[in-house]
Amino acid sequence: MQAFFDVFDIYLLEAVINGILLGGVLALLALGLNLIFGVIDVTWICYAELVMIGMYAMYFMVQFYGVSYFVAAPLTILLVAVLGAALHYLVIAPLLTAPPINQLLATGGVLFVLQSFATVAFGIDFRNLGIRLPVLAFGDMNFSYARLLSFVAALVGMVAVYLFMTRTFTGTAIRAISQDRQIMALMGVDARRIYLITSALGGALAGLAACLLVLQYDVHPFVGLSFGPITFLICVLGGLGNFIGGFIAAFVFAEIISLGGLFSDLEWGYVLAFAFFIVMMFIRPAGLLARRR
Amino acid sequence: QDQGKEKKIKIGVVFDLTGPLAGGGSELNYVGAKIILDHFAKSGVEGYKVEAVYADAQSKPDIAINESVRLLEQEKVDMVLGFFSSAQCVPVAARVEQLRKFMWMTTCISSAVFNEKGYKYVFRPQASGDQFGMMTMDFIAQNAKEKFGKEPKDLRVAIIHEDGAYGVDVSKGNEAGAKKAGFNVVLKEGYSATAPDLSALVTKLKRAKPDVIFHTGYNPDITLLLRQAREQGLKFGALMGHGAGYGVYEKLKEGMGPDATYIFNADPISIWLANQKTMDPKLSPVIKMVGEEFDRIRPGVAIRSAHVGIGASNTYIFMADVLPRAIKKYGGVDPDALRKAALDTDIPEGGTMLGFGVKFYGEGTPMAGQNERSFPVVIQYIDDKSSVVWPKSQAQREAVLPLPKGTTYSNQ
Amino acid sequence: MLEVSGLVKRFGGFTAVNNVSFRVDQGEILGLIGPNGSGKSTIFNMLSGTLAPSSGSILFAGHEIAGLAPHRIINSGIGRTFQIPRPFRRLTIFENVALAGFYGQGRHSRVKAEEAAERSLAMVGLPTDRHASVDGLGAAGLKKLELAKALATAPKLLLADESLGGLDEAEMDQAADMLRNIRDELGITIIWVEHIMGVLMRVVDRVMVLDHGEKISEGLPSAVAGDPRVIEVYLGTDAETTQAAAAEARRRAGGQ
Amino acid sequence: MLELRAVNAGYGTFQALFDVDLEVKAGEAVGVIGPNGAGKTTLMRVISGLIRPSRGSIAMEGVDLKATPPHKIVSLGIAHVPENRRLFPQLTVDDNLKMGAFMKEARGHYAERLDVVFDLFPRLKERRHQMAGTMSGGEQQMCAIGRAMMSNPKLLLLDEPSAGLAPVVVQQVFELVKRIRASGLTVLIVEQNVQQVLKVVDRAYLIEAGTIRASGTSAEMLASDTVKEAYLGV
Amino acid sequence: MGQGRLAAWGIGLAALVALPFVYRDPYHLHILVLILIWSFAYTSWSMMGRFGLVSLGHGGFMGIGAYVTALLWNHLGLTPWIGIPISMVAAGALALIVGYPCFRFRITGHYFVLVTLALSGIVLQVITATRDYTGGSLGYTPNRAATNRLLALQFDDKTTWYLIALAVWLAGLVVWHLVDRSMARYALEAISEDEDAAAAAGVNVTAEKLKITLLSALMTALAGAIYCQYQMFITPDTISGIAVSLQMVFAAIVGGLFVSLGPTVGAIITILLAETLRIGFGTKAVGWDNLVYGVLLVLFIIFLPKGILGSVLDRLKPQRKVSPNS
Ligand SMILES: Nc1ncnc2c1ncn2[C@@H]1O[C@H](COP(=O)(O)OP(=O)(O)OP(=O)(O)O)[C@@H](O)[C@H]1O
Ligand SMILES: Nc1ncnc2c1ncn2[C@@H]1O[C@H](COP(=O)(O)OP(=O)(O)OP(=O)(O)O)[C@@H](O)[C@H]1O
Ligand SMILES: [Mg+2]
Ligand SMILES: [Mg+2]
Repeated sequence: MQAFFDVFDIYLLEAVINGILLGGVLALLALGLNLIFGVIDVTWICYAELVMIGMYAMYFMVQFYGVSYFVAAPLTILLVAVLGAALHYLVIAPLLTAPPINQLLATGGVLFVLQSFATVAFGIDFRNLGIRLPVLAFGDMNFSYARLLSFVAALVGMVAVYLFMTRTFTGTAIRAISQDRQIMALMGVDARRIYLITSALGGALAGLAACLLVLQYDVHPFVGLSFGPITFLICVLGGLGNFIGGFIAAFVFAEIISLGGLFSDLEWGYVLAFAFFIVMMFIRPAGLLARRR
Repeated sequence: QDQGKEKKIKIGVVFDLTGPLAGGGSELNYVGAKIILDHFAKSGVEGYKVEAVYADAQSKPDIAINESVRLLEQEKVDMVLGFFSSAQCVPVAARVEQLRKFMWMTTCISSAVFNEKGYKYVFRPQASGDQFGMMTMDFIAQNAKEKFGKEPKDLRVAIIHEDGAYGVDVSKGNEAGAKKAGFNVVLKEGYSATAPDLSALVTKLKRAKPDVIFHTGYNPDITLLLRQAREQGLKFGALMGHGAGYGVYEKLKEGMGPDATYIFNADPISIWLANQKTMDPKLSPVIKMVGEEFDRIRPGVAIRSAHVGIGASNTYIFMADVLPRAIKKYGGVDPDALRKAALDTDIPEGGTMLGFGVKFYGEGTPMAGQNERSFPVVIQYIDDKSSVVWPKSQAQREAVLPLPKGTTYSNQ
Repeated sequence: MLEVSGLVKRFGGFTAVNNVSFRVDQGEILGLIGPNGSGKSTIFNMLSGTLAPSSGSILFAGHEIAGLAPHRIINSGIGRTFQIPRPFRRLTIFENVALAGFYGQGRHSRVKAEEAAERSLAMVGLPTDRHASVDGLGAAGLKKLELAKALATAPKLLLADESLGGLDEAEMDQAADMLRNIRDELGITIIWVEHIMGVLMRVVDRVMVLDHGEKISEGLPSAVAGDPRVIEVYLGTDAETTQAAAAEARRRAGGQ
Repeated sequence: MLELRAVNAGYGTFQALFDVDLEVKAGEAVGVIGPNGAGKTTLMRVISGLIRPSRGSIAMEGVDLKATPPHKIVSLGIAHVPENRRLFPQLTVDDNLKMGAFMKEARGHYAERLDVVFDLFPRLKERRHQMAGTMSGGEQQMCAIGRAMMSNPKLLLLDEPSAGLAPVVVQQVFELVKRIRASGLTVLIVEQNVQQVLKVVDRAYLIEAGTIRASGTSAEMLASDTVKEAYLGV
Repeated sequence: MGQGRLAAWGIGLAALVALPFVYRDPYHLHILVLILIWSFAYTSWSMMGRFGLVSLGHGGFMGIGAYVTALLWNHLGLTPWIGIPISMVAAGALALIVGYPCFRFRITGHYFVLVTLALSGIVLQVITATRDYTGGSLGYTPNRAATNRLLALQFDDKTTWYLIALAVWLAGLVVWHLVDRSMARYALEAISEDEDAAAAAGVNVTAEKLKITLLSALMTALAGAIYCQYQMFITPDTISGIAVSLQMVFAAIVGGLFVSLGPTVGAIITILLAETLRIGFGTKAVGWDNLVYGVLLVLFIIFLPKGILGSVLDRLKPQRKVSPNS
């Protein structure tokens, strides 16, 4: 019994809150992917690698050329947006009519390319932005500003994207395009343009994630591997294309990882999270928020 | 047949030049080894030409196996040398032994490589992982009373490690050392070096309130852990690192800024820090040469990483001691000649650039192939310099322990 | 042979089929009509197991089949077509039908399945050539393929959902004759959903009308065609042509 | 208003239309009839730009459609209700209608057009939040026509609008066609339902195996032997 | 199969069996053995992959095959001759446990891909977390047999391994052909296009999918076990987990999913390409090999979407009527 109560201490609370903050990071990552994977149904397996390139861009601008963080961030977002558009134009566009698995593979190839490009161009060193944000302390509990920032960015981003997708004509077209590409022209929609806009937007969100991630993580060519798979799971757990669902799913995942890790080895946190994902797929295949099927 | 005409030793060298381990120190080892091999290639050894064939293990054990097999069977090298990661050493050693070829490990430290395996052709001058772990524990044990003012049984220690061969091995040494010293181990946990979040581990550490944290990791997990530790307000008295990521001060500094000061690290000594007075005087010019070459290859590095020296020194032992003897005394560079020459090695303390001596455990002992005279030292980073603080014989200055008041992690 | 009672299907808060009961006798052709969205396809989906009913019972040849897995229902002798044809494009026409012949009859013998396929294809007038690809089929061809697949499962009861949609008039008449032949020659009982009254009324023995998921009328074609409620919600100004078709059919039936 | 001259078109190596000439004048309702696989749908697709003619010319009010990118053709006032409706099944009725008003020109009138469409199809207003894919066939057809009406077109292309609809709704659809053209809209309609369609159109073309076999006023067509022949499959 | 083709197969086979007795370069044989084992693994994957059941969980099955066999041998001294079947049963059981609800609840497409991805994630993490038994990320080595090599299924001789791998690979092809010519293939093709319609044709969708998944998982586990016995060393990263699963998908698709030898061609191409590039670039241009590999992969998939073998065969065969999708 004593052991049981030992668990309910201030640290548990801290772990819960840290889970929420990690959730912010994951939610931010999932946001752009949800747009690409969830809405227009294009598989960018290399999504986390785009984030990695964005992190390098931040690193070089801030650390190497002394650009201010706030100038570098929009430039990075722009850069990754262009990268996203290019990825679509060069790799996805020729494969739009091919089976989805081919998209997965082609972008898997891009994943290799980006990783080894980073290795070749930037070397294998771990790089660090060197910006040390202050820490928020409440008595014994401490929270990272960088994570709070990601949390806020994820929240604002989620609301903005949600409104964009539901309220604007372009947003509606983005949702429509995965369902019937051929007749988009009958609606007066230039399908190519919609794809490019969406890809650039997805890229921009990856860039945004990069700007905030770089405050918390070292950049190295393989940093994408730590986040890639989990980001995909979150999109699905929340319901493909469901931004609010994705947001919530990120937190659920993060809590499981955080609390699981507190009570046992860190890996069991992941095992739990993955198992939870599988079980949820059976219970709520259309996502956490889906009402019925 | 025509190999007989030209006397030549062909050495296959395997390190990780890409992948996560490359940045973790493997590449620096490669540079060190290459400097020495290039040096000997100029003059040759006892009339033998020296030719090195390099391969990249890409931080993957399977590739390391493949490359070793390829070098031995396709490139027809006479031996393989190098290997940074213990996860590669273990299977490659088994393979090489099976092929009855000669292997000289410069860097990897896992004791699992030799443990009860009874290898005949595999040798390692480097200290083994548990020695690293014991060393730091011993250091704290000897200083607990004086610096912390606590009895050993009241000293709270936490052992955390990445869960690869390397971390596991060191942590075993830590554990054994803690037991011997009678410390109160409040937490022992492994984690995967690629985990994207370590805040749960930090929270556990906070709850455990350790006086000393014994950590084994690569980068970037070290930076991640320490950054999250700072953000979550983890406090402790001292942080003991054990080589790998902790051996690369540049990275620590980049990731943690001023907080990198006062971190301890157990590693073979950096050859440029080793006490040259007690060292064989022949080695001084070699150390100087390696330093100059390194500066030429990597200009502008504040602290020459100990990894370069490890690669260089352990390669040097083979090239300068074992190889000449094999040729002169045992008539060639075939595996058996090399093996006999290696078993004959008897270098006293101070006879290598890393300060330790070399004598291999012989056949029939549980650690056959391991250097029984190697030991790591404990250094401390202070003001962008690293100084040996332990063992006493090598110490260059008094350790700063515990963390001074006012520093980020200080629990004073 | 089929006895349905109190069948209900809800989608969330919306009731697509509300407490519908009816029976179909051996060898009968029952016409199922009703406005769009009145629940006809939904009833078919429940009869064939594609959807599980929210409540109600379906007795087929004396056995309760409500909620059974579709393959079990098909194996017990109910075959269906889909309103919008769903061919398997990666298989040839012959393989499409042979597949149904094999699995629809309890996976007994491949030879028997292929024979069934040949028979069914001939019956609906599709080529029995083994290599013909589905891609070559037009709208009419696809409808025929649907029917051939259903027939190959050797059904006792056939559920035909809008077999005429998208056909031209000549083909409609052909298709209607085909359905009648199926009943006459193979003795298969049929429930037929169709909006083309002129053709439907000539073939069916009895008609059931749905509206908003409820049964609003049932009976002989001529009677139903005269039902004011049916005229209001479904037939509109078509009522007269429908009536005429029903009358003509009765006259012909009587004359035989 | 719309003029096709010697249009040839097809799919890959397969040619579906051979030298088709066709004309629709402003305010007219024109029907295209013909057996399955004759090329009616192909004709509609060529006009709305979904496939490009291999030869021949198409002009809408003097603008060369061959030189206009497909998504710009809607802006010229051509709205196409495709065969089998082709709704966006996972979007709500509302969103489907919104897609119909995607063009810059139409966005400003979105609210007005929505009223017009809901007036025509009150059922759509009831179901505006339902996923289009879960609606019944007839409801979907309404939604498809409504979607096309959202762009405030001058010329409406209808490809078998009555297929799969209940008789009352079929009548409504044809009523609607009448009303649409009464409001000054031009209509080109493909139908299998020859009897009905000839009641609402002014003129019709009979197309068979990719060529125009006959054309004339509704009355002429009803009386034509060629038409009877085509449908009796002689 | 025609007389000519039968003869061609026979001659090819005889040549393959004779190869190690004629050509003895150990490194090349080593690469050949690896190619054969991976070919078998890729073939196993494509058993279900070709029917649209894209699994990223096969790394998990392979890992179970390897680890269970090795653990049984090291801890209980159970010979791989019994250990391998047990490990296959374990993988099969896992496939059923995850597959049944997946198919029952209609988890398809992306959802299926990600559920299986999570599965291989779980297997990987469990192997890592139970490091006291499995060695964790460090990897694991089966104990060397002191006496009876055959009993331990450990051979130092490359020729023996080559023949074992060849036999296993052939068995894989035979199974592939049996499935290809069975009625089950029709059912699975149908299911992959439209489950409702397949069910309406009388197909027990869940059962058919389960059967092929089970078969594929069993074969993959066997591949894992054989790989372990040959390499005598396994780590979670190289034999299990997401990377391995992706590698299977890559190779199978690059080679061609819908032809029996496609996955084999995929294995040959990817392994040879990786080896050649790595050796070609060596330590001179670090990282470039993967860069080129990635670019080639992208180009292959864009320009040869049916896979290399698939596309080549397509070009050789007289075309049957194709029509662009509308
Ligand atoms: N999966 C579903 N989710 C929600 N509503 C549904 C679903 N399937 C059908 N419905 C609704 O149930 C009602 C009945 O549909 P059903 O398809 O049975 O009509 P129907 O009588 O076949 O019409 P039609 O003649 O147009 O084919 C419709 O209003 C439809 O929108
Ligand atoms: N996407 C396509 N690819 C290849 N051939 C096609 C395609 N679409 C139609 N066809 C062929 O073109 C010819 C004309 O088809 P189309 O769809 O225009 O006929 P239709 O008159 O509309 O017939 P229906 O009354 O059945 O709708 C047919 O032979 C058809 O098989
Ligand atoms: Mg229906
Ligand atoms: Mg048509």
